[in-house]
Amino acid sequence: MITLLPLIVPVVGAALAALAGARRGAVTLVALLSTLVAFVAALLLPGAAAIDAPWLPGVGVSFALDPGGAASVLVVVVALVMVPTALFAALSVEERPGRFVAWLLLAQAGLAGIFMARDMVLFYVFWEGTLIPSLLLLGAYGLEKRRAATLKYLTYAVGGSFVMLVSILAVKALSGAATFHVEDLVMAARGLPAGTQAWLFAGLALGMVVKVPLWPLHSWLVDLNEQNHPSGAADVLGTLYKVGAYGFFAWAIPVLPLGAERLAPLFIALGAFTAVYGAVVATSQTHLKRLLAYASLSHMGIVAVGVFGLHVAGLNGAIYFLAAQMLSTGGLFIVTGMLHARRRSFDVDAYGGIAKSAPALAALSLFLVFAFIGVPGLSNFPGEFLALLGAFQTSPFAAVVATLAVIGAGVYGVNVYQRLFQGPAVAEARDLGPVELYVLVPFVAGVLWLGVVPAPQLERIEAQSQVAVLQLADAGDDPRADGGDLVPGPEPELAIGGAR
Amino acid sequence: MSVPSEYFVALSAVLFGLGAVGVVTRRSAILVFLSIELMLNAANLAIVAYARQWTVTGGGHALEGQGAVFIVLAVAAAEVAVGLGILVAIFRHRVTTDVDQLAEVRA
Amino acid sequence: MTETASGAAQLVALAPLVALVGALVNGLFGRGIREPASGVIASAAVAVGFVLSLVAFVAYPGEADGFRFVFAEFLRAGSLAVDLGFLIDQLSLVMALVITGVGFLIHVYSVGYMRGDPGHARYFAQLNLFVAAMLVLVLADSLPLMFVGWEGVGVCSFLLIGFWYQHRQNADAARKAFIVNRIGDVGFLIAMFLTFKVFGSLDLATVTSAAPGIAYGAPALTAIGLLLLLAAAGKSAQLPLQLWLPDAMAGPTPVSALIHAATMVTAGVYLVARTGDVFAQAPAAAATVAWVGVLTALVAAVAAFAQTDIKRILAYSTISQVGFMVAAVGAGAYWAGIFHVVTHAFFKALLFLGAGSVIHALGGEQDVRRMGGLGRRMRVTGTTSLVATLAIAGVPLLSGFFSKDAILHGTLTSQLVADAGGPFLFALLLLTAVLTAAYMFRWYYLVFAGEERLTAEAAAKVHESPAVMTVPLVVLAVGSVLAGYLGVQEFLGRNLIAEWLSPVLASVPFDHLSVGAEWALIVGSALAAAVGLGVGYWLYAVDKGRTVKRLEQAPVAALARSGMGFDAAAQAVFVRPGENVAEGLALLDRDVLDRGLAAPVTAVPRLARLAALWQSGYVRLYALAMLIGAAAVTAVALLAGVSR
Amino acid sequence: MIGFLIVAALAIAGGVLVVAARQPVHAALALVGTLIAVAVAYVMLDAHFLAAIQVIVYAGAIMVLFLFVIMLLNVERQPPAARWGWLRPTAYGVGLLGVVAVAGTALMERRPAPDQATVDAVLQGGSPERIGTVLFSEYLLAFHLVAVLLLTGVIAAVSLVQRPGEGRGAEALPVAALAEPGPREGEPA
Amino acid sequence: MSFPPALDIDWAHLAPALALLGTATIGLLLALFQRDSRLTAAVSLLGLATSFAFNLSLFLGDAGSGASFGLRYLADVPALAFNFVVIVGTALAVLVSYDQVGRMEMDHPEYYPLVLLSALGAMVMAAAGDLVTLLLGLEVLSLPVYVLSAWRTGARQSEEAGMKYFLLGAFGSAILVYGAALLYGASGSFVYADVVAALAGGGPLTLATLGAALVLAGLGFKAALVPFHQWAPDVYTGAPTPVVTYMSVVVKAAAFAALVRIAATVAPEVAPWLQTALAVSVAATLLVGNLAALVQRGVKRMLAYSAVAHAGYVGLAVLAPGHGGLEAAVWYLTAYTLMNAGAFAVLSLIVDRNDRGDDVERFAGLGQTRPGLALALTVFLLSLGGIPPLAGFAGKVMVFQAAIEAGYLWLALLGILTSVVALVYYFRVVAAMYFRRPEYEAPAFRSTATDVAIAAALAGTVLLGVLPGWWHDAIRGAQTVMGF
Repeated sequence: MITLLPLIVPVVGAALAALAGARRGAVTLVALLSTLVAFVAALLLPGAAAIDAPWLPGVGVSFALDPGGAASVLVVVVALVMVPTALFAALSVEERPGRFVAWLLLAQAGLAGIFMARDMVLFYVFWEGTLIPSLLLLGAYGLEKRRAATLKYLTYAVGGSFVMLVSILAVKALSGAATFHVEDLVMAARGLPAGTQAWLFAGLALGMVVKVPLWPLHSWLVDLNEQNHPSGAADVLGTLYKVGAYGFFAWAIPVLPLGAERLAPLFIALGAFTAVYGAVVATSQTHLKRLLAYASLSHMGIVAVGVFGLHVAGLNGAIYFLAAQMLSTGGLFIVTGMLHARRRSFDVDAYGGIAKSAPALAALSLFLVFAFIGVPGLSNFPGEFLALLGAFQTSPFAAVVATLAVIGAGVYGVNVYQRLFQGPAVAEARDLGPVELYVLVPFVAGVLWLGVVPAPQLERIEAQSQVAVLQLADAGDDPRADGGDLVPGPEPELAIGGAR
Repeated sequence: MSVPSEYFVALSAVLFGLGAVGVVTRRSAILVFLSIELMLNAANLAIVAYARQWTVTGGGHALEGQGAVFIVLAVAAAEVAVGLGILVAIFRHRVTTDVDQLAEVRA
Repeated sequence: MTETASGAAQLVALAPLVALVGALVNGLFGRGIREPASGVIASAAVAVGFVLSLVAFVAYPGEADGFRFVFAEFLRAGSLAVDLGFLIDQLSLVMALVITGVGFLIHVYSVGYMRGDPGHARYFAQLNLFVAAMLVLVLADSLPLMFVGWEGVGVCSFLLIGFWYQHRQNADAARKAFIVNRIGDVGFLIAMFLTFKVFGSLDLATVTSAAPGIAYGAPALTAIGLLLLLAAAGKSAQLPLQLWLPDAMAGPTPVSALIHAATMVTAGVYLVARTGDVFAQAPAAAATVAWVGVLTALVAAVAAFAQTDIKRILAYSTISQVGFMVAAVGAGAYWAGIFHVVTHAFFKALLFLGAGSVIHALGGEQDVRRMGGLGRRMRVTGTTSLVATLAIAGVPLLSGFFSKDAILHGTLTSQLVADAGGPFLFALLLLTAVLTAAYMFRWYYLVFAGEERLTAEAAAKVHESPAVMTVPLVVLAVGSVLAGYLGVQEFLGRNLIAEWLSPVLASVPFDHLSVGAEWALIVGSALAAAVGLGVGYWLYAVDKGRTVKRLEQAPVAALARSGMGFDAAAQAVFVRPGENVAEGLALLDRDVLDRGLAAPVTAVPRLARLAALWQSGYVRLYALAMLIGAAAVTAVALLAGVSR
Repeated sequence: MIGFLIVAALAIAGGVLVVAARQPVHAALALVGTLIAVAVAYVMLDAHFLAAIQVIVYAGAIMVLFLFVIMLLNVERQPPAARWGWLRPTAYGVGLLGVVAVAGTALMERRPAPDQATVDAVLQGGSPERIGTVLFSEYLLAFHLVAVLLLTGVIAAVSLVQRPGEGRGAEALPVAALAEPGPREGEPA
Repeated sequence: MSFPPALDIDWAHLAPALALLGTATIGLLLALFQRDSRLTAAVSLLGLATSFAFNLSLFLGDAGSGASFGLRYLADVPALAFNFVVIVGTALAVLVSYDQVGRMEMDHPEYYPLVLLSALGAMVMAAAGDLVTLLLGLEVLSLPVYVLSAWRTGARQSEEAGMKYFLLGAFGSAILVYGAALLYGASGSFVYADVVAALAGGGPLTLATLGAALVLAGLGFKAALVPFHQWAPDVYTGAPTPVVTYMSVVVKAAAFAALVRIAATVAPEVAPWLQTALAVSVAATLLVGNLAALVQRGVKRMLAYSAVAHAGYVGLAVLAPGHGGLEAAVWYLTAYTLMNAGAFAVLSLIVDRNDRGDDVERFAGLGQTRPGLALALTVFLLSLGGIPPLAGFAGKVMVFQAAIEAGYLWLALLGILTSVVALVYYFRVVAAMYFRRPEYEAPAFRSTATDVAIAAALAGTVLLGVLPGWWHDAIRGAQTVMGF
């Protein structure tokens, strides 16, 4: 039952929020209560029981949810992020806040489903179902170019995911698996030859790459963030919804290990390139949200590098990074919303030296920026570090390239902070109000939590990444399953290319 | 030695083809319709021809064909009723049976 | 590893926490804390840390090779296990003592220095945070945790350099420091990745104990060494990443003293010493380290001559002195490097604090050309600065002499770098020692001696600093004199520091010098100081700068003023092309990639219009389409039938 | 065989006229001819009852209805094709292709014709009795459905033509239509 | 076969159809005395309910004994399942028509009886076990629809639709009849089971293939498969919206009911290239339907093309009868009926009394002015686009799964790629409703009956989407299908 709560509570909340409509007080109350309840429910997940009920038995689809593994981390983080986000949205969306919050909450339920689903079609259901709220948020509440952005988002997302759907169906059909349950697929797909696996993997990857996102299929993200509602709450959702890497982690790689090995060089290269590309482009941006978009693209590149290193540390780290960046990136998007509320602009040049008039805002922003750029002790570091470390064990070159993004992160992170908050005080801005402070505190708390005590979460993630690792080990029986080889192994790129 | 049934079928094919060509080439709706009647007749001829052929396996198959022809005839009659009805109803407003005038909804 | 080590030694593990608590108190409740309470809280936190370190130091069984204190698990992935754990051993204790000891004095000093600044609480919070991070750095039992402290001190450095952020150049300096440090951090990160690949662990103890088992000169070890060197170069301002340190003087002077002189910039030295076992097996890497150190020392010393800012001179001096240390650890004389860290912490902190005292007295004046003769009006500052100057110059019997001599000795006798030009290392360092004495004389003379060149308003304000500032000066001066006796060369007495550190440091074979040679070395070292001071005296006190004025016209002088042109080169080679690439990529992303990907998508509607065009509206054409469809099927049927 | 050829020639000639005759009435009359020729073919194929039905119902009743409507609506001579010169040859070409294919298939898979004795024995000349038997046994459901179909057809036709308020005679309508030049219902004014 | 054959007459199998026939008759009689067609509508609904009840009892009963009339009427699981689809689709159309026939000035007493007779034809088609019954069902289905398309005499678009539909429909029927003739020639029977038996015994294969091909072409016309589809967009555009509501779902369902039966029985016995030809047709249908829909401005016409496209999706299932395609087709058509009828029901409220004004612009701001309507249409369109967790998604999964298992991976890929296009044009309407401000006055027409239809379709679309399993399980009894 607890397993279902992260799905049910937000849906109920969404219904209530929609009913509350324009009554801001009621909407705020609903937003706060439902997200808090969902958060508490999410905290209880690790002990909850898995669910496996028939759903469409004739086709082999079951309603299978497992709250363990990476889900127990990701769902909790999503629930945590949604508490301040929904609250902030309820307070700062001028028109029809009820509907805005309702869509946010619906998406929250969808995200929980994505992470918990253990049936591949069910996974797809949540994956795709979450798209609609985020599309509607963009289209109905965005800025003036929102329709073009929506269309682009739709085309990218659906174009990718529909092909993914065919691949999902084909995996079962070609492997002869009895159902779409992950266990069945993993067992049955082992019999598929590497070539078939590679094609199927490529099909899955098309959908997932779009939502990682990786270069060159990333431009929807930039437009999405630029055109979303200025509060930034919708961008937080956009951040949470970058679930492509999770798709690779939980589905594509364990189910199609040979395909993964064959295509890993391509995707790890794309990931490394994306990491550097995003960081470099971010340094030249003056639009706050575009900057964050590119910067977060860079993060996703590192996540992809971690995943496609196909090493246990990299897989753990990538997923941890995925969870962690939800907090830092989400928090920064909320900060942009707060800035916009003060000076009605996302242009960096409209600001300057406002640390003097708004010291608390400056301090918390700086904190989040440091978390964002991966300063150790804060949320992003453990994931980033492990992702790169893991990838390095198998693909040193890609990992080294991706690591260079760390420099770019330093540049854009510090740059944007200084241009906003430091220098001569050319602009005034009021400091954080009490509610705004409460909105940012969960982000800060989360950033510290994930930054200082990552081990429990990492262990839970590893429980799931072991599936992938075991499959990879069986498929390729090379020492990648465990990083503890003392002697440098054979040239890893060759090992990947030489998958049988 | 009687004429092979297939010769009749070939004749029916020719008639059917003529009917089909008529559907495409005739502009008056009523003539289009006439061509369709020709096609139905061709089909009937084929059935009758094969009905004789299927006497080789006994009565069931052969008579099944001739019965079917009877039914197709009825179908043709019903179609005529409805078709001419539509034709007349439309002619009231259009004063033409030119099917090329029926192209306002397109693309 | 003695797990049952004395409980008291573990107390040092609490030191970072205490500092962190201090930082939190000032940081969260800063608005409610007045002066000098903020400074007192911060100083007390560091004082407690010092006491804890001292207790631990005293309680530590000297023969032990360290033990761990684990708070919690940190990172877990596969076979990788990193704890939030401290490695308490001889080396980390020495470093902790220096950090908390010198740190405490600088905190106290800051109470006076920062009086009246509206951001005092923020200042002390950040300073405490720095101490905490620095302690984590030196106490960490694994490379990742060390990296936590490593980046932590970088962040604090960034915050404190840009403390007065409303001035654009301060903020710029902070950014520069951060970004250049990040380049070094990349080296650190990749070094860790490689370390894990080679050793299967990131535990310092595991790595250092496993390193000797790996083939001497293995490429992987060399690579790790070079990457660690990159990290060290970033943090310790070594070539070619030294360019951030002079700019970092934009921060408050006590910050320069603590972070950019006494502690943080020596982290690189600590890192190399800590991983000495790797370098001991990787002679190429070790030699590179040594050469980087030597060249840095030389280049920075030259640059120091041309500076006119009281703090920038010291900054280049710091770079140069850290170069000495790096050369030492590169040559395998780890204890000598650490020894110099300790002595340098005293006299360089003292120099900076003295400079701060002067700046404070002059109301913010930093140009040595508008100083002079201040020693007469600021007796304590002048005297203590003189002690420090003599110490850094390497005048015998003062601390700098001993540590510098140890370094020279080490580079000359190390077998690790003998094949890589060991004697040249020695010679260049000796030359640098001469230069050091000379430019330090210049510094002292221009500020404290000679004629007064003060502006009128500055002259009116000049006063000796309050006791809260001068007492730390005196204490540091005492340290600057005495610290050297910890490391007296063995043939003269007990080398306390070398003995203390020997259980934890890598052992590198050294040539054994005869007593005569030892003496010759000592004399040479002393002579270097003497020559340097003499040259300085002649140039500035006797010649009254006339020769210097002529020399200033030479191109090399301009080069030296600009820090040997590294800044311009970096601008031209990295910064501006980088910016252009970023702009270009952004344009490409928006205008080319985006449109290019959109092209096939926008082609779809065109195709669609074609599909709709077929829908002509004409019944006869529809019928024709049907006919064609049916006829095609029949034709296929016939063909298939015939071919069968 | 000669009989078949004559019948075939007549039927095809009628068919060609249906497709090609300028005058709609001529086309309809040509179809009558074809229908009668087909009826003769039915006789040759031992389907006497069907031949009778063909002549009486089809050539008689249905074609009369057609002719009546053609007269009623005063369908004009088909004007020469103003456009789509390619349409006619294409249609003929495609039609020919289909004819060749179907006829070819039929002839290719030709089976020997049953001897007349068998045919007579089984079909008994396609007598009404035999047809009736099959209609009320095998085609019982179909026979009922034919009833439903005819009912449906009648209702459908009547409902469209005979509407309250529009009950004027068809011949009066052209005038009415011409007297109504304004925008028609359903078009934006 | 002995002659005359022993007949296994079971009128009970015809009960659902007979209920419709009876209701139609009552409706006609009522029309003699009563001018208000609403009463007829109510009676029709009652009749549909009765039919539903009969069908349900048959469905829950022993479906294995569904054959009667010498295998010419097969009241088996798929047929009964299709009956449900027909009944539901017809009921929705009746509800939509309830207020609309008066508003659109097409309130003639024969309207509902004709709809019911047509539905009867659909049921016959679904259950037909031979080509003659099939032809009769087809005609009973079609003749009323031809007339209903032209129902608004005087409205040029409606006239044009009726005439086009009739001419092309008759042409299509003629092709079908000729195909039946050839098939008879090849096998000596019109009954599928006998055809299969004869061909399995080595009949003239090419002739049979040809016959089957022409039969499929004739049915492909009704199902609107390329290249026999061109009538559909024009007729759907021109015919009165309530009528389109009916025919876009029921005619299609009936055509596919017949198609899938032939595909499962006769088609495997003839030359395999026929399957390939069908696949090509399906591929073309997917492409043409979805692409042409993309460039439409009128929502009605867009939905018309989308209906063509959906024929392609069901076509995927028809290609894979042995791999779950049968139940996939039934299921998909169930979902399609609900969502498409729902969409047309909403559309009927938007268009003006002249059945015009369906431009996308008219939908601008509907999310504000008529939020309920907008929400419903959004759900229908997203479901048509295959977005989970709505019915259309589960249907797509089944259909694609069947196609892939039958080896048509390329077709599934093509289908999914065109689905992307589909989603774009569906979403354009959603975008107009929610992302734009109102540009026209909000549509003022309100109808409780239509609202009921919309609500029912909405509930069905969502419920079927969220809980797809029960209905799929119910129709999986198709293994016991007659003649299979």
